[in-house]
Amino acid sequence: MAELQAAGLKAFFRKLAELMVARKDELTELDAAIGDGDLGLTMTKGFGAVSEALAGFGETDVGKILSKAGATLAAAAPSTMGTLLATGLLRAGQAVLGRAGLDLAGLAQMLEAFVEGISARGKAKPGDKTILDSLYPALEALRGACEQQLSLVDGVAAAYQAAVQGLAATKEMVSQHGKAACFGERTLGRQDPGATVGAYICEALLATVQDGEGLG
Amino acid sequence: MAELQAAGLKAFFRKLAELMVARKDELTELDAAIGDGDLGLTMTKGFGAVSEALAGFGETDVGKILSKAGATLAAAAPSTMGTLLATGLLRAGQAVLGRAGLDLAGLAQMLEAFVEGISARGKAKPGDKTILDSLYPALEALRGACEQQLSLVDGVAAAYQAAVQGLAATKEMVSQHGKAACFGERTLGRQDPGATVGAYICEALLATVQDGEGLG
Amino acid sequence: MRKLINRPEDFVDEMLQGIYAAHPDKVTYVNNDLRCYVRKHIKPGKVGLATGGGSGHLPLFLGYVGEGMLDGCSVGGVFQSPSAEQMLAVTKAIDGGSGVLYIYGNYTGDIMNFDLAAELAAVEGITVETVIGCDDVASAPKGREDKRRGVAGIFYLYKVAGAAAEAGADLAEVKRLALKARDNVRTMGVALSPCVIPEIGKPTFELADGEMEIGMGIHGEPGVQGKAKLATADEIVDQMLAAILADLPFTRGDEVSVLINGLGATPKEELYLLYRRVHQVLSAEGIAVSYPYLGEFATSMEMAGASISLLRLDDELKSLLAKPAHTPFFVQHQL
Amino acid sequence: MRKLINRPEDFVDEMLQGIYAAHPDKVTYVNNDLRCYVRKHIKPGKVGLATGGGSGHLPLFLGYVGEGMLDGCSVGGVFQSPSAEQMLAVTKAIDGGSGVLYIYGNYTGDIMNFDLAAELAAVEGITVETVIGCDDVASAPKGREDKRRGVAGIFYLYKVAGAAAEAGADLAEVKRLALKARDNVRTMGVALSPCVIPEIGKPTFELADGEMEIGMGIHGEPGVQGKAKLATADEIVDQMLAAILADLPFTRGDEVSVLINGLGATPKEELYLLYRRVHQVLSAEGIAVSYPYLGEFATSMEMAGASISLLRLDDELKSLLAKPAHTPFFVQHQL
Ligand SMILES: Nc1ncnc2c1ncn2[C@@H]1O[C@H](COP(=O)(O)OP(=O)(O)O)[C@@H](O)[C@H]1O
Ligand SMILES: Nc1ncnc2c1ncn2[C@@H]1O[C@H](COP(=O)(O)OP(=O)(O)O)[C@@H](O)[C@H]1O
Ligand SMILES: [Mg+2]
Ligand SMILES: [Mg+2]
Ligand SMILES: [Mg+2]
Ligand SMILES: [Mg+2]
Repeated sequence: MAELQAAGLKAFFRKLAELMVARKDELTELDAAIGDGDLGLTMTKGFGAVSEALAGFGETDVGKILSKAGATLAAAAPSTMGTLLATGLLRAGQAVLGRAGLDLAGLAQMLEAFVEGISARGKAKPGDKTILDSLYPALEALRGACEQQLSLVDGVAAAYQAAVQGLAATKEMVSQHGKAACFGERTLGRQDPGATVGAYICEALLATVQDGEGLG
Repeated sequence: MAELQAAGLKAFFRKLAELMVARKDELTELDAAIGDGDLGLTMTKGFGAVSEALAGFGETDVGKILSKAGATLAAAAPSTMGTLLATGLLRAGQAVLGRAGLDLAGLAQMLEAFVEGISARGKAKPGDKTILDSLYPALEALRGACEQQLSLVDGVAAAYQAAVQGLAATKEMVSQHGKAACFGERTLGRQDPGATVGAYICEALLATVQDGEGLG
Repeated sequence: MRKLINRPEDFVDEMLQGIYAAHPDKVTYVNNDLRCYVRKHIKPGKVGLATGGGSGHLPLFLGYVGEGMLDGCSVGGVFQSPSAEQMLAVTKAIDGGSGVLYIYGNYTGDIMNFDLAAELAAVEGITVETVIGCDDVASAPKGREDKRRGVAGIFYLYKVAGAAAEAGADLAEVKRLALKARDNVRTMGVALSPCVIPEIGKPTFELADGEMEIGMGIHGEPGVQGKAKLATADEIVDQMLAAILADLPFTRGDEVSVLINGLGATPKEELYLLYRRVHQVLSAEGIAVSYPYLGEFATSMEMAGASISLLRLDDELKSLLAKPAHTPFFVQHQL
Repeated sequence: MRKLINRPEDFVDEMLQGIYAAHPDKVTYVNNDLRCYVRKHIKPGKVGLATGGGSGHLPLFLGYVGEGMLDGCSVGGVFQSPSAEQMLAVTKAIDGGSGVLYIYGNYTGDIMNFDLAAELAAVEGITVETVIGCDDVASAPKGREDKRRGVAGIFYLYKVAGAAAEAGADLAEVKRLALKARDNVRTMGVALSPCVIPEIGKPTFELADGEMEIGMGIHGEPGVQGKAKLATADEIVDQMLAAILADLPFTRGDEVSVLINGLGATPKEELYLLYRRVHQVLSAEGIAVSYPYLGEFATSMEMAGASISLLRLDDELKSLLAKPAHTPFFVQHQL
């Protein structure tokens, strides 16, 4: 079965960095509406730094690559989203330390640690209108795909679909955390900026496995 | 021959105060263009206070009325223009102290002291683009009218005409004093705000003698 | 954008270079990182006091580093948290062996990073305690103080804890006093104009000429009632004070310190005009004012507006507040 | 108008009421006129120092009344001179028997009124001397210093003369030192936005977003070159410093104090960014900086912009500058 290896993981972070640049204004606007408007800035800066740091990082252990990404992100984008994602990446790195590649089950294991890291640091729960609301559905879809023994591409596609649906559902939620919480009921009808980032992560992952680069 | 008496002098200050209110925006704009834009404010405030102070001032000595007007103006409008006019009024009051009325020669004497007070305090000379450029021509016209033995009304009308011409000529001058001096050549083509006030003074005086109120 | 800057992305570091150039005898940086800002001379044995937060609020946060106040500050990008790594570097540099107290504002990004830094400091054997400023009455209802934003009132936490630490109090005692200040301070703000983050280049929210928003936070977070027509200074003070007084509540016989804080573009003239009304209202309520502070204590760059903070005093807080302080941004003689 | 005020016509008096309410132990007024502002405690025998001028420039002018600086200030309407009557009342109140020195800015309205007041004071037997601040390089060419506007650099005159008077110098000596400070200070300003006089309600000149005017005065008087596209902070500093340095001239080996003054809406962040460049340029020119001052010293209400002043120091000026001062608006420990 196909595996995501070091080159693939690096390609993923590169694609994610490009995606953030392409969607910078969208993130800025979403965060300006119910936050402080810096998300476009922090995400492009943060993942730009990650992608750059990984370019010269000759490591084949996917765990170490994830940890490196987390540490770089923590320093480059110490915002709420940056720190949450960094914590998630550090945990994910721990969870898959020593591996040379991740099959669908490995990806699910990694995503689980990633999401748990974010939960632990942020103390939010699904329904609170945060990044968890796109990532949890993605994680569950990925688990389901494993049970159904789908292919890597189909599994990640299912996760991405779930993330997009979860993201859409944030419009019905009221923000409970961070700067958005001050906006209270006024966050109704608006898509959560952090959950949008969660969906982008799945989107970049899907593009990576579809491309097939770095898949062994 | 007709004389301007206490009631007439008070009527003059009342008319002048009304004129300032009517021309407030014009003065503000003129001073905003080559100064700090407060002339409309200071002149309405200053002559409003003078007119109010004189309303309850039961004095028949025209010299004392002028001094009272000067002291009131000094306290109520301590701007360049206010202080210059106040100094002029105090000198004018000294010059005609003890008189019950002013004929054309008396008016000329008063205006001479008024203009000299302004010159002494401000150290400007004709051509410097100041209030002197409307008041000096008015003074000279009044002196000429005395020599020609014109009537009070005709004499003051001649003074007013000269003031208006002097005012128009300020457009060709470059400001040498006060805040306007910083604007240098850029004051060319613009009418001097202070000279405008000088012309208004003559205008109010003409309206007063034409009205005939307080003339004995 | 009406700003005196070079490249927007250099804004924070060039500002820091200016500060280090102007005050080389008072402050410096560690870890080879301009954003790890510390006092030049660390007193051995003294409890270390650290803060940190986004840039764009001067004199908040780094401006309170100095004699009688704080020892170090990690400096973030504009309106962004500094990193846990930077906080850790500052913590290590200012630890005089008696532990370090973190005092910072209640913002998710900062909390996450300071928590991470504290975990890492513990690994290095440094005891860290935390007190989070949450004085903004407008940001959450009474009973949910833990959800409230930290704004200008944090000045009092710095001043009180700083004076105690300077006098030799231990970590537990300094923390107790910082908590006491935190529990007794309340703030309300009003904004009259937005501000512009240099790297964004346009305002992230609009406030038209003639509008105001009472309760707005220092990053443009919304207030309780949304935008409204600009009222008179007296009406605004009355409305803000009513919310503050009811919240603690402050009552007849209380003694308070008042802090009138300009958000950036508001002239001192207007701050004194606000104080005039505050003084009238408090006098009428039978509340005595000691040690009023007026000026810019926590800004949002060029935002127009102001905040009012009240600290309820007792003898202990009062004597700590009165102690001298001397930083590049804040000087106070013994009161 | 984005202002926290009540009725525009009450702006000045309500501001003063706020100041007297906040600092009752330090300042008061005489002649039953809020605008006759004096120190609470007048030292017998000390030379009295008085200033005065229009409102809208806080901390200029009244903010420098206090220990180690001035004794009294007559307060005018916004951008308007106080009256000779008010100046006289202040003069009489602060005369400790050793004469009074007037220090104020070079504006026609003020000069006329102060001259009138000095004539009247002489009648009352009070010796008055006058020193007029005229530091603004942009307002008239070299050789016509007497035509130059007084701006932020007047702070140095107050500080130096105030320290000398506090130390017991006589009137001639205090005047000599004020003149020495005046002769050694030069300033250039840059404006990025207009300001609004409350009673007028709209700006008296326009400066669009993205424009600047180098050399503009603190009432919006024009600069030397008119409006221009907003340049970078470094370019602006280079241009302003070039004019200042050439004017005195300041040369290699000189020691200076630098004052970076915000005009009202300019954040402290930007002032430090300017200082960074000033420090670089002066270092390159071989000019040493002692005692930099950064903050708001002479404002135009909510105008955006800044000014740079340089005072050339000698031992005498330096030691007077270093002396402590303590007013409600300016606090300095011994440097
Ligand atoms: N406690 C939390 N747990 C998980 N996600 C959170 C939490 N608080 C905020 N978020 C997410 O962070 C997003 C905002 O991120 P960011 O712009 O980095 O915040 P800030 O600018 O306040 O630091 C929100 O849209 C939300 O999805
Ligand atoms: N030295 C002077 N002598 C006579 N008139 C003067 C002098 N300086 C200025 N002025 C007049 O004063 C007018 C401006 O008055 P005003 O607005 O009161 O000045 P400011 O606002 O600067 O105090 C100018 O238009 C000019 O006519
Ligand atoms: Mg944000
Ligand atoms: Mg004027
Ligand atoms: Mg942020
Ligand atoms: Mg004026």
